[in-house]
Amino acid sequence: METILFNLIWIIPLLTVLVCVPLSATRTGILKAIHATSATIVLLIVCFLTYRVYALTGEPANELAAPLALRFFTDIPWLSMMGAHYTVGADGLNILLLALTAFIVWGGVLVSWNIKGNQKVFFALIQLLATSVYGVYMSFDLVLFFVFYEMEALCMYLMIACYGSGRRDYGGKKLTLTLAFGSSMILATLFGLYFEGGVNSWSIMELSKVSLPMEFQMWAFPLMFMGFAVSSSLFPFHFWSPDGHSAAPTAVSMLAAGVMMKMGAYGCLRVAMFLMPEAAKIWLPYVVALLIFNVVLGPFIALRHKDLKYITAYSSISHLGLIFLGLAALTPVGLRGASLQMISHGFLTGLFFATIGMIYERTHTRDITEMGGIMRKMPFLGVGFVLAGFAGLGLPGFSGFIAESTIFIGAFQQDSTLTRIVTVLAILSITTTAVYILQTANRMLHGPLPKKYEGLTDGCFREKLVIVVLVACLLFIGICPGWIADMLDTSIAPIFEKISAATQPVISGIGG
Amino acid sequence: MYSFFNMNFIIPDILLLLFPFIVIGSRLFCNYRSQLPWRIANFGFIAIFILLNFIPLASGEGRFFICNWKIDDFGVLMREVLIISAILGIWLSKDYFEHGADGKPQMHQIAEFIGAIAFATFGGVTVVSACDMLTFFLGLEIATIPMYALTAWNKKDQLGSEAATKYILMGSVATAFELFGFSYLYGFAGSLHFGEIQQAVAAGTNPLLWVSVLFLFCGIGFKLTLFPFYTWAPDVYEGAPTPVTAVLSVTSKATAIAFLVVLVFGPLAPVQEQIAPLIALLAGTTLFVGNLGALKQSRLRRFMAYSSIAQAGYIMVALLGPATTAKTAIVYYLFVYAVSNYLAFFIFGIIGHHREETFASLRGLSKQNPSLAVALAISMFSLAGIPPLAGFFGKFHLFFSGASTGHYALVAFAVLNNVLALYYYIQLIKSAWVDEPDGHLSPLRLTRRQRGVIVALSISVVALGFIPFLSNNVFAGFSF
Amino acid sequence: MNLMNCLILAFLLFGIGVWGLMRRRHLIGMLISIELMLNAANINFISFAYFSAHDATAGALFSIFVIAVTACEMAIALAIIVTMYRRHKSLDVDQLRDLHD
Amino acid sequence: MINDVTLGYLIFLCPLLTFVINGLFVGNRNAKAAAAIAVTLNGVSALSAILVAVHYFCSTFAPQKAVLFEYTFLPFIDDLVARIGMLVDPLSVMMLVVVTFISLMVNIYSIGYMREDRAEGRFFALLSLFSFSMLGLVVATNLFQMFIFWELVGVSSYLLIGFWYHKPSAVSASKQAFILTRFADSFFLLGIVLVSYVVGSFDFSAINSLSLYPFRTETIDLGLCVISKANALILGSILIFTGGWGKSAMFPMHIWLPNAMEGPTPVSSIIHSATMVVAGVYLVARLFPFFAVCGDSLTIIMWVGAFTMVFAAVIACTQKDIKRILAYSTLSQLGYMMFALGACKIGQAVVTTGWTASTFHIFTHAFFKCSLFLIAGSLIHQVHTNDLDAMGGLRKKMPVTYVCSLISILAISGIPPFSGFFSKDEIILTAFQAHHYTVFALALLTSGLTTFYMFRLFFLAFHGEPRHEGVKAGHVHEDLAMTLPIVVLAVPALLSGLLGKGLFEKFFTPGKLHAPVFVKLPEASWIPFAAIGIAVLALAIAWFFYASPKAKIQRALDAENRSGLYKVVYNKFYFDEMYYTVVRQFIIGGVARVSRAFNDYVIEGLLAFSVWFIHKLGDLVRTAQAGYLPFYLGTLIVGVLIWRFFGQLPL
Repeated sequence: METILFNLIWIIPLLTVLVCVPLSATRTGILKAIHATSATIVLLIVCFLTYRVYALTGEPANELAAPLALRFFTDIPWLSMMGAHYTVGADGLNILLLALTAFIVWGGVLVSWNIKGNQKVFFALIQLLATSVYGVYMSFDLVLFFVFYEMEALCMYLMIACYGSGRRDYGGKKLTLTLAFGSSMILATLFGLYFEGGVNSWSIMELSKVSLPMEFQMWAFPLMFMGFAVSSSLFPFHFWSPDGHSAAPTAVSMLAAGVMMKMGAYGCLRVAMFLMPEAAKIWLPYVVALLIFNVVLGPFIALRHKDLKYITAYSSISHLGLIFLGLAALTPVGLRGASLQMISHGFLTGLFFATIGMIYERTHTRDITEMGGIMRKMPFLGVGFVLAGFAGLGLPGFSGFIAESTIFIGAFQQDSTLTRIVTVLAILSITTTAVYILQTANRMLHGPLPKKYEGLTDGCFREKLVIVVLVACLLFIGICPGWIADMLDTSIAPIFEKISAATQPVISGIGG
Repeated sequence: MYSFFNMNFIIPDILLLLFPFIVIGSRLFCNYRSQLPWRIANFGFIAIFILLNFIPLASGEGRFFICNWKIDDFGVLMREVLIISAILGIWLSKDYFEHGADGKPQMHQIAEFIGAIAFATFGGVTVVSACDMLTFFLGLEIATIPMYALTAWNKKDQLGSEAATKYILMGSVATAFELFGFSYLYGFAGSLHFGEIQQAVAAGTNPLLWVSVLFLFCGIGFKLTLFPFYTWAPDVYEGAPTPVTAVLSVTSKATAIAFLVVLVFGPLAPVQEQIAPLIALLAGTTLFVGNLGALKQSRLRRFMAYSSIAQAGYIMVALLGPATTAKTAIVYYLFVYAVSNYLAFFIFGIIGHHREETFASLRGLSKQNPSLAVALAISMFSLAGIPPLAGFFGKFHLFFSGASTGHYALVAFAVLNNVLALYYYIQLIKSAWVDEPDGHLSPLRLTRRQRGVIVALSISVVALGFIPFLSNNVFAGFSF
Repeated sequence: MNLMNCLILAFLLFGIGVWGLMRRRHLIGMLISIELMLNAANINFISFAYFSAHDATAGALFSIFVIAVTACEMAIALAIIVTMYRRHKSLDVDQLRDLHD
Repeated sequence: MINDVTLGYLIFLCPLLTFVINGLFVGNRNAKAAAAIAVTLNGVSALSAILVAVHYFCSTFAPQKAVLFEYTFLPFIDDLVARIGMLVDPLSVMMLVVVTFISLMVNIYSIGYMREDRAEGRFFALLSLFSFSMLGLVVATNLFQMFIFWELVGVSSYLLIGFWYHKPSAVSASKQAFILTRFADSFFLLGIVLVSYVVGSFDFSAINSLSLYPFRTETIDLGLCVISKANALILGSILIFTGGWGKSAMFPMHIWLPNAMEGPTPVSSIIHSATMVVAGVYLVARLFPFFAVCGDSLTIIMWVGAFTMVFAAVIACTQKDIKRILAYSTLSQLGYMMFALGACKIGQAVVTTGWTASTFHIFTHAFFKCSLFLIAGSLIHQVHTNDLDAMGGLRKKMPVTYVCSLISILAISGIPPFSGFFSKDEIILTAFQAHHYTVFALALLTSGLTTFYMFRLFFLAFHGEPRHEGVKAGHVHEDLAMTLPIVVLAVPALLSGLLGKGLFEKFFTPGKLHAPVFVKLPEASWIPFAAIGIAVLALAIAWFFYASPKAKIQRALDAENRSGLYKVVYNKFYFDEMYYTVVRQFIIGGVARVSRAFNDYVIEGLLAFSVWFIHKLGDLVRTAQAGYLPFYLGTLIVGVLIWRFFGQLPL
């Protein structure tokens, strides 16, 4: 029963699209009603399943899915010629990411209520995007995983270029092509994994049981890690995200920054590091060096920007840098911190982009120098933005603080010189984050109100609902993180076992 | 020897051989305006397609008809691809024989047109079922010569005749290369029969063999538009009438790749290792050059020419794999490619009915006719190889076959080129979805046939990919 | 009079064909050069059949077929050239510059 | 102690409840209800705090530590567990009483002060948020909990300073306060991470009870350098102190505190004088045994405190904005507390009297400084300006306020028997006994300065002729809601020293120390008299300049045509300007601009170049496609040659 529900998670959005095909594009009311309902249903299903997974923590899982402890495990032969299966399952890590996705999708549908243009197509594309993201987090078969992973490119360009604002075609192309570039790097290594693994299976669990030849890992790991890192905007592949986010419509920014940028980090952890631990041990200490840009310079760049979405994009870049810091620490605490940061930053940036979109709908500008004092006119949205800001600068009580402190402590456990330096820099750069967030909030919300904004109105019920729910999530994780930490720890344990078991051979030239 | 009764597997081929004569002959019994040839053509092709599906597959070595006409799984599936291509081709061309915008039809003599297409199809069939070089060569010629005629079908069209001239001149040179290659191969093996050639090759090699391989690859490289022999393609694709371009891009490519498959996994199978580098180089250069050429195109058919050049490169990647994998991958990809390509060409045909076929005339399509725009996006993303559309799975099979013998570098290169491909396909989608139309848009008129075909093709492009049983059947064959 | 001489002859013929193809600007001339190349292949077949091949008839047969096939190919080519002549009023390949990027 | 546990919960939950109710439900719709809720619930919390205190000090259990309740918040690895709990020992109990009592007073006061304000509900909500966070901070059982609430008080202070967010000055002041403290906190966090990594625990009990000897041998790689874990701990202690450095606005991170006076006066009185700013001192006091073993970090603390003390006092002598005068005096008093803790170190040994004195001074200072701010607030409420120019002659109009302010000012000046005398005397004594004679001298000097500027304020505000139309016209009255807390606070300002002395000497010790405790202290019974003498002298000078019949008030108030030195002091040594230049020119204009340029030109440039390159290749391919048939035929021939030579066929 629960297994069926679990599989419905990605099927329902697809069905919604099919249901809406015969409807005429003019009947937007019923269209939106259908989409909102389906998003809500999925949200409820996912929340229920998350609870179930939490309740089942520690129970013996399906032994077919060993070494991972997967619930709702489904495994059906799919493309027989290549030995690809339809393999899905849930453990603590991906069910939480699914919950995050469900929340963001739900919010995205609600905030794009009166979007300009052909709404039928837009909502269909949102649902397709949702399908792809759900699929990525659910699937444990590499072909299935990749199919869902690449699907996003199909939706992203159309959504950004047709419904976006500003340099939408440029932004859309930049985003889509860069992501495609990343996923092409992944695809190239996937074949290697299959043929070098030699177990005629694309299943992550099966491949994790064999140890791949070292010389293969040495070139495949960086290729695959970078491929995933592209979509998490790790320096130097971060350039797509500011332009993409600023061009995208609100819902797409929410989805892209909220959940799609996590897909990369998730892939790094679940596929690259899990299947190629030896190479990970050798390469990751060098990857850390790249984070100096993300974590330290990102906030400074945000400081120089005037466009709200650019600021948020660069803050995302710095926050995602922290995820990689946690991954590169290669300690249980660090990995948990990284996963926590994925979830927390999802909600956080979703809230950010949601409020920005609502404010943009009213002010028709995102330039903070033109705004001011709008807190007086729309206190609710203003408070929402400020709370998002606080969560962003890692204020205790919000999830951001939990994730960041976990990452810092975890990364400090890693006793390698470079990691230490970057960790110290990262801890010290929380000040810069505070600077740009407060500067933005003050310029935009405080101070005297310009004449042209006298007529602004506060958020309507729908918008308030979205903000309240997202803030509630942030606070919930921030105030009682214990349970979420348990779920993550149980699902990270096998990955860390594999990594710690990996003996680290000395490769001449790289010199681990 | 076979008794007549269990020789029924040959019936479709015989019908296909007779079929063009029937169609053209039917002209004698009806007047100019009559739909009779068209009806016969539809009936005949569909009947042959259904008959083909009755042939049981997975029968190992395949069966022989007077010892040099072989019909194996690959052959049957290739026949199906060719027939589907022919059917779609004539459906696409039908509108050009009816009254166009200016009240006059754009093309004439539909019966001969269909006959030519049928001959070309039969040529392809001959290639896949040949067991000796002579049949092989004749098949190739039967497949090619009608194409020259088809290219120049519009006698009034200046570009058409220029294209045809370029095509036939270069085609004849390529034929000369092939013949030269064949002659050396004959000299090397002392026989025309593939079986004996294979034994000879297995026995040992000498420069004679390599010269012949070189010339054969160069000759077929022309038909398959490999680097640097692709130069005719853009001009011919642009000059020829749209339906002819579509047929060219599917049927003649299918014939050419079938030629290579038969050659590489037939007589040259023992030396596949040694010619792998050549194949890899051909594949890499071709897909790279094709993608580069397509980057900044403004005319649709020329654009499709470059895109099909790149596709040829992708197909070549599969030739590196072991026989079964490679054949499956190639046949599957040809199905997918035919469907996506024809979908695109149908849409271009509808656009081109009232406007000239350029990117600019696609503008505002999403406003004017959203469903057509969606179909266009589907076909383009499928050609670009974006999941969950069929094109992705087709490419995935190709790369899988290429990677199975460890050519990771080539696969990586091909996959990276996909990004380039995505770029220019997105350019086309942009002009249909994003760009605002400048001035008044002439209305788009879809006949019932067109609408039906477009819906059917769109659905199959979406479905062919991830519906698993289909990929199984492509492998195991449609056995009723 | 041995195999090698014949092969050299064929190769020379082929080379002449290529040379003519490159040098000529007149379509008919180019067609003739192509004919030379094709016949070079024929010579190869016949000489292999005569000297080395154990399946001698096949080579001769092949060359016969080649002659037939080339004939109809040339017929089509000439037809096309005629239609083109109607448009361009010239047979100079340098005139064929309408189709290009 | 189940009873105490419930009381302990009450102490926290009441302010939290106030925050939730006022913030979410009552809001600004019903100001009266908001105020009523705030006062009652804070009253309950204050009452239960006092009950807990009484019960604790009366029990035989007294000076020991106890944990009333503790929850696991976030487990990291084995022993490294973040907990939320309630620690009870003399220090925390004292702080509980102070915080709850003062927050009650301030809530009552705010009823009057914020009466005209639109957003009264928000004000009360944030005020209760602050007291909740402050309470959480003082009862913290471990560094992690401390940091959590440390940040929360920071943010509530930010929100309250910027309460009038339409005033640009207030907004920028709040931003400055938050960012500066945040800057210090980043080092605090780093210190926590470092220390917890070395010690393997966040708990104060663990950190306070460790000695450096086991750590001398092991080393730790800090990236730039490899040092022994003992040195790492010393570094960590300094980093942790940096957090307190910023929060207590020690020099040079002091500038945010005077600017924070842009906030409503009740806020200044509770957050920026009585409670939050002493959090830095509290942190050091809480971790005193740890600091005591950590080499010279106490010495650094001492010098930072001592310098801030003098520096702030000097500036205070010239200011005209009464709230800023009080702010600088707060800085100076914090300096006292800080250096008292630092001065405990004599070589390797430690005297504990300084610790007692410092905590004692926290206690007394809270009351009189809070009441002084409330008084300032009511003055401002009457004359609608902070400027001493506009005041004067308020003695007759506001007699009660006058008396109360006299009490508080005598208290801060250290005149017996007022509370300030006892604590400050202890501090000065410590400095002398610990042989830090320079600091001792500075302390004496500063006590004189303190008396001087406080009485300057006093005389200029209350004596002389009215300089304000409103006062002249006589619509000045004393608001009950605002006067009541002042009066109530005047009582502890008067007596807390006298009564508290015994209590503090009995119970207040930093706990078990690993460093040798220095017991034999030199006798110095003359010090109190010296201190009093200096104070009286300063008072006389103040009287002579500002209150004596032939004092020239106008000239005293005139800041323009003065000597250059006076101007420098009057402009706070131009520290604000320095900060702005550094931030604007160096950070925003320098680092940020460079990093953005790097991103926009280098990275994007490389991207653009690769795109351009690909397009060039495309042009190459298309130029080959010139439609020239001989060229095409040529490609056939060339192709054969290419693959002949590059096709890797074994020819």
